[in-house]
Amino acid sequence: MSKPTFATIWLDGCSGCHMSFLDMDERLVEILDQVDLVYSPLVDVKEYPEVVDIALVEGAVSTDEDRAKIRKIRAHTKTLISLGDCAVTSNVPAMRNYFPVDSVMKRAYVENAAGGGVIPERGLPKLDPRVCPVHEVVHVDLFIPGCPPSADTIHAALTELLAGRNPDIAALTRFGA
Amino acid sequence: MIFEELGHIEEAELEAQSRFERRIHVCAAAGCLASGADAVKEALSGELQSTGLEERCQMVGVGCMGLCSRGPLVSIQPDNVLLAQVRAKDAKEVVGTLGKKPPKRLACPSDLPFFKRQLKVVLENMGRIDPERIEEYIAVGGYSALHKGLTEMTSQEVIDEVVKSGLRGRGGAGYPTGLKWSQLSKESSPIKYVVCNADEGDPGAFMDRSVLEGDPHRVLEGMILAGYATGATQGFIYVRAEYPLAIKRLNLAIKQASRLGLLGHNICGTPVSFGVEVRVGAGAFVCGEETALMASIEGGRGTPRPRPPFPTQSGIWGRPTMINNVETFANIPPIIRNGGKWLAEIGTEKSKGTKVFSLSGKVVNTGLIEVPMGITLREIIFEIGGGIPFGGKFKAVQTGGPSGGCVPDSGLDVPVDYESLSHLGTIMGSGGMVVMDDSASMVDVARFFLDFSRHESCGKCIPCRVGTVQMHGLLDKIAANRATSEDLAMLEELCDLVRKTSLCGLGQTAPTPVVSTLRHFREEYLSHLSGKA
Amino acid sequence: MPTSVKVKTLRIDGRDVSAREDQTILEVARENDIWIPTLCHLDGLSPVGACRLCLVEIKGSTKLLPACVTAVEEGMEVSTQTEGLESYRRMILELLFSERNHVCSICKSNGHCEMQTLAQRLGLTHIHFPYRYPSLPVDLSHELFGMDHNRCILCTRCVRVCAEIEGAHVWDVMGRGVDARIICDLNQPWGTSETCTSCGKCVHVCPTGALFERGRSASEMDKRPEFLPYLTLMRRAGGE
Amino acid sequence: MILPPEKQPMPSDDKRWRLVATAMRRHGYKSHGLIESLHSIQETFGYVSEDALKFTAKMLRVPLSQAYGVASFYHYFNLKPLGRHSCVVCRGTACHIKGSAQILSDLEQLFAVRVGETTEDGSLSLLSAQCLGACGIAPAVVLDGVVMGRAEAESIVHRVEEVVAA
Repeated sequence: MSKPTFATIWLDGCSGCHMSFLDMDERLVEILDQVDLVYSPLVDVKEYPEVVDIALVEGAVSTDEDRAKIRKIRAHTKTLISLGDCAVTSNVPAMRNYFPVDSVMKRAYVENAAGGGVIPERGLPKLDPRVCPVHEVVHVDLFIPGCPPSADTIHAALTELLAGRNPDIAALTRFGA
Repeated sequence: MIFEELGHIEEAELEAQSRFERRIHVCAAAGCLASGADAVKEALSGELQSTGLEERCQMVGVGCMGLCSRGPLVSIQPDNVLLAQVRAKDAKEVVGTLGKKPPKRLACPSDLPFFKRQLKVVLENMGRIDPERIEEYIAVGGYSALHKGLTEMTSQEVIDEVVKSGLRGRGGAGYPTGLKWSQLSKESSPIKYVVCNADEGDPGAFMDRSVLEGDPHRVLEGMILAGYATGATQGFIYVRAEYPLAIKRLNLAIKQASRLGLLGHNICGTPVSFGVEVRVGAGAFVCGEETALMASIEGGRGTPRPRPPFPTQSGIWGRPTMINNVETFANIPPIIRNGGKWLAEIGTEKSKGTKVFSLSGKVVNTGLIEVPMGITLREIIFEIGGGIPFGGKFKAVQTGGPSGGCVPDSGLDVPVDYESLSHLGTIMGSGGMVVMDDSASMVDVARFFLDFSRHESCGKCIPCRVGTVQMHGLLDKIAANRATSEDLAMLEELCDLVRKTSLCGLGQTAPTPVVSTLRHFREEYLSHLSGKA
Repeated sequence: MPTSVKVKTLRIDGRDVSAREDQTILEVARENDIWIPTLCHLDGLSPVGACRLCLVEIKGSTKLLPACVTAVEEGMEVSTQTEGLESYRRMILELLFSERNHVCSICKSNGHCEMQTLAQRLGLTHIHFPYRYPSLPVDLSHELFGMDHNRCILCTRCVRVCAEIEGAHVWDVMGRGVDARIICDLNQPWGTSETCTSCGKCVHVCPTGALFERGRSASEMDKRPEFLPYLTLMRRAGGE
Repeated sequence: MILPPEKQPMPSDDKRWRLVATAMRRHGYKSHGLIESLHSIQETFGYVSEDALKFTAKMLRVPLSQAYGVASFYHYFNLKPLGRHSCVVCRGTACHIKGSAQILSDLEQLFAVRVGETTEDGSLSLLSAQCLGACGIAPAVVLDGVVMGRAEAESIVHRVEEVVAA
């Protein structure tokens, strides 16, 4: 029987959760023995595969692009996991929610730019008025909070899942951990 | 004054009244005043003067006559003529036809089902007496119950009559009044309080307002009897600030009663003492909840506290306190006058007496009505209320305000009492009854009440403070056709949470409008779910 | 124990326990190592029964009752950990998390927060109610302390400790419903308060990162509310 | 030294403070007279100012935060001065069923003001009440203290416009 397919996704987050994932160090090898990594910022695949068994999502949903992406991913994923506080609670990215989008853009591209910047008109996904956690957009099967969840947590959760069990996440991690 | 003098006042007043051939009653309650009753009264007085009839015809501003939708109302006694929608410019014609056939366009038959189907106990004096004159109240038998109670009955006997009457709290929950009274009477504290809850905040309700404006002495009489029966010597009436006329008339009534010695130390020479103070609310619905009301009387934020201890154990300033609603107190004088058994003969097995409702919304006759318990909603809406205007179709009737629910057509033939309304998923409440025709959206009705509840939540406990806001958000989403079936599930989950875990009655009943509309009109919710409506 | 105090026996989660008649269910449960979650309650402050986390089931009663204010009764049968209660408690906590902006990762009290710990203990891994994201201020006008309204859960411990223990009554609650907020004096910046004694009691009874000592960074604000029972005990002893 | 309430200085020379002080005396300068005192302040000055709150707190020996907490809890109290005219639209059930929301939104639009606020030029405060208890004549609107029943959106808005312009 072929190995389950596995993906990691990076939405609006700092990539810390991916770093933590990599922090599993040699245990990564052990995990990768059991799964087929088919899609991830860590590998060079552009198209999301037709069927993915397990996907870890890092980051909140902030833009129209994120929204479209996570919808598509959801449709092609069996077990979708929110990894880390940005995906689970929308965390720091959502701190822009108290300000209107145009003032956020102005702050980032004009006021904070050396020598008077401009708001780029192309190549930027459109910011949603409100950043939200992944489960407000699509159904999520498992939540692993933490900022970031530790490598141990990720390892324990994946090991349990791969063994066909339901991991007791609250025993492993919490919001802000 | 001693009690025997009440008789003199009564005689003098009747004698004074008999000098007039007629009395013209102009409704001076809030509804008719807003329709221009003041100007009508002035014009009629002027007309009487200029025609020289003022010696023969007495002008009286009276309490609510009930048919608010046709105000300003004028009645002429003893001819038993009722005139509706009278304008100041009609004065000449009205005075000109005194004793004759009244102007056709103004005449309102007094044998309308609106009047005939009612049974007036609490409202017996409404439209008959000038609420600003204690003499008129005395002339119709006012304070005779107090006389009887204080001189012929022990306090236990007063309680016994209230128990016998089967009277239940008219503020909404229907707690047996006699039981509450005996609980307070058993408390040994030297200081006890009796409170009249007149913080009628349910949107769609104006029963208490009408009683206070139209017959304030009746409420005072009920309170003094409660004080005597329970051993309390101080009373408070907590009225909402939105009712300035009621406040004015209450204060006037207290002044008049005190002057006659019916309030204060050694009432009419008896050892009984009882004082009453008016406390004015300030726009917080939650203060209708008894522990919040007490906090407000103490001068604080009107936030409820957990019960027990119940107010009868520890209330205002830690003293035993009994809180009854306006209408409950208004029921007391006739119970003492006629005996508890008399009231117990009216109504159903478990709900005795009458109930005052304020009928409003999409119904032909809006106004204040009093009906025997056990009447059906259909009789109220279609006979008394005259049905739906403009040939509209009945959809639902909302009772109990933000704590109550909607009854659909299928529930209209159930007799009105505490239990049957509760089986229908609503409550008796304090008596607000809002009729809706088929143009009403039930999701919108639920959303309206949740909007109310979230604004009126005091914020003390989490389920009510945040739960009502989340529920309102979900209802917004449903109304905008953006919700999914998960959202609906979340809404139902919140209904259960807020109902079961909130601290006070406001929170515990806040989900009722949603639960009841979901129960009777679920398909309407479903039709709003995304992609479907 | 004075002879006038009667002893009552009751059952909590199937265990027979005895209690003084003036004790609450919460007190007895804690004495017997039965855990009931609380947030607004704090030993030494008057109980308010507001957070509703300590609701318990009592046999024969259709209502759930707050353990923190419900007195024990002879023969009472209390259940503290039913499936229904657990679910309500989780939902109440979820409502709290959704109400304001509790960004745990960058909170001074991260790792020392009662709400965060409770969430973990109750098995909460996400908030399924939509977040509200209200725009709330942070008051940094006091030279020693700060107040972040984004993290306030309106438990009113600060209000009570200041009024009941310190006697200054600097804090109170303004407005109502979801717009209610803790205020200092006449809704003014803390630093301008004429009544604050800068004692810091409010900071240390605050269960979350809403009140904090300035100069602390994320995760550095460890609260020490233990002074309170000690202080009240001493005061009571002094009064006797 | 704490002065007894009778000796407390008034916040200003404005004679109206004496009315307020009298109301406080009626309740024996007790803290339970707080709400009644606030009523008298609002009746006298039209709103409850910060000075008034400070004065009340001192007279009744109530903590400042408690005075503010109470004043802000009850929506009847205005903590800011009202406009020259005030218009209260009832939002009770009966009024809602009969279209009060439309009246409110029309007024909001016409005067560019949100409910609960006062127009920039201070000419109109647009307020709402949860229920005026005038359900029999719904929808009800109170313009400068005068109740208008069976209000039609168009005629009401017109009437408010007239009064404000006058």
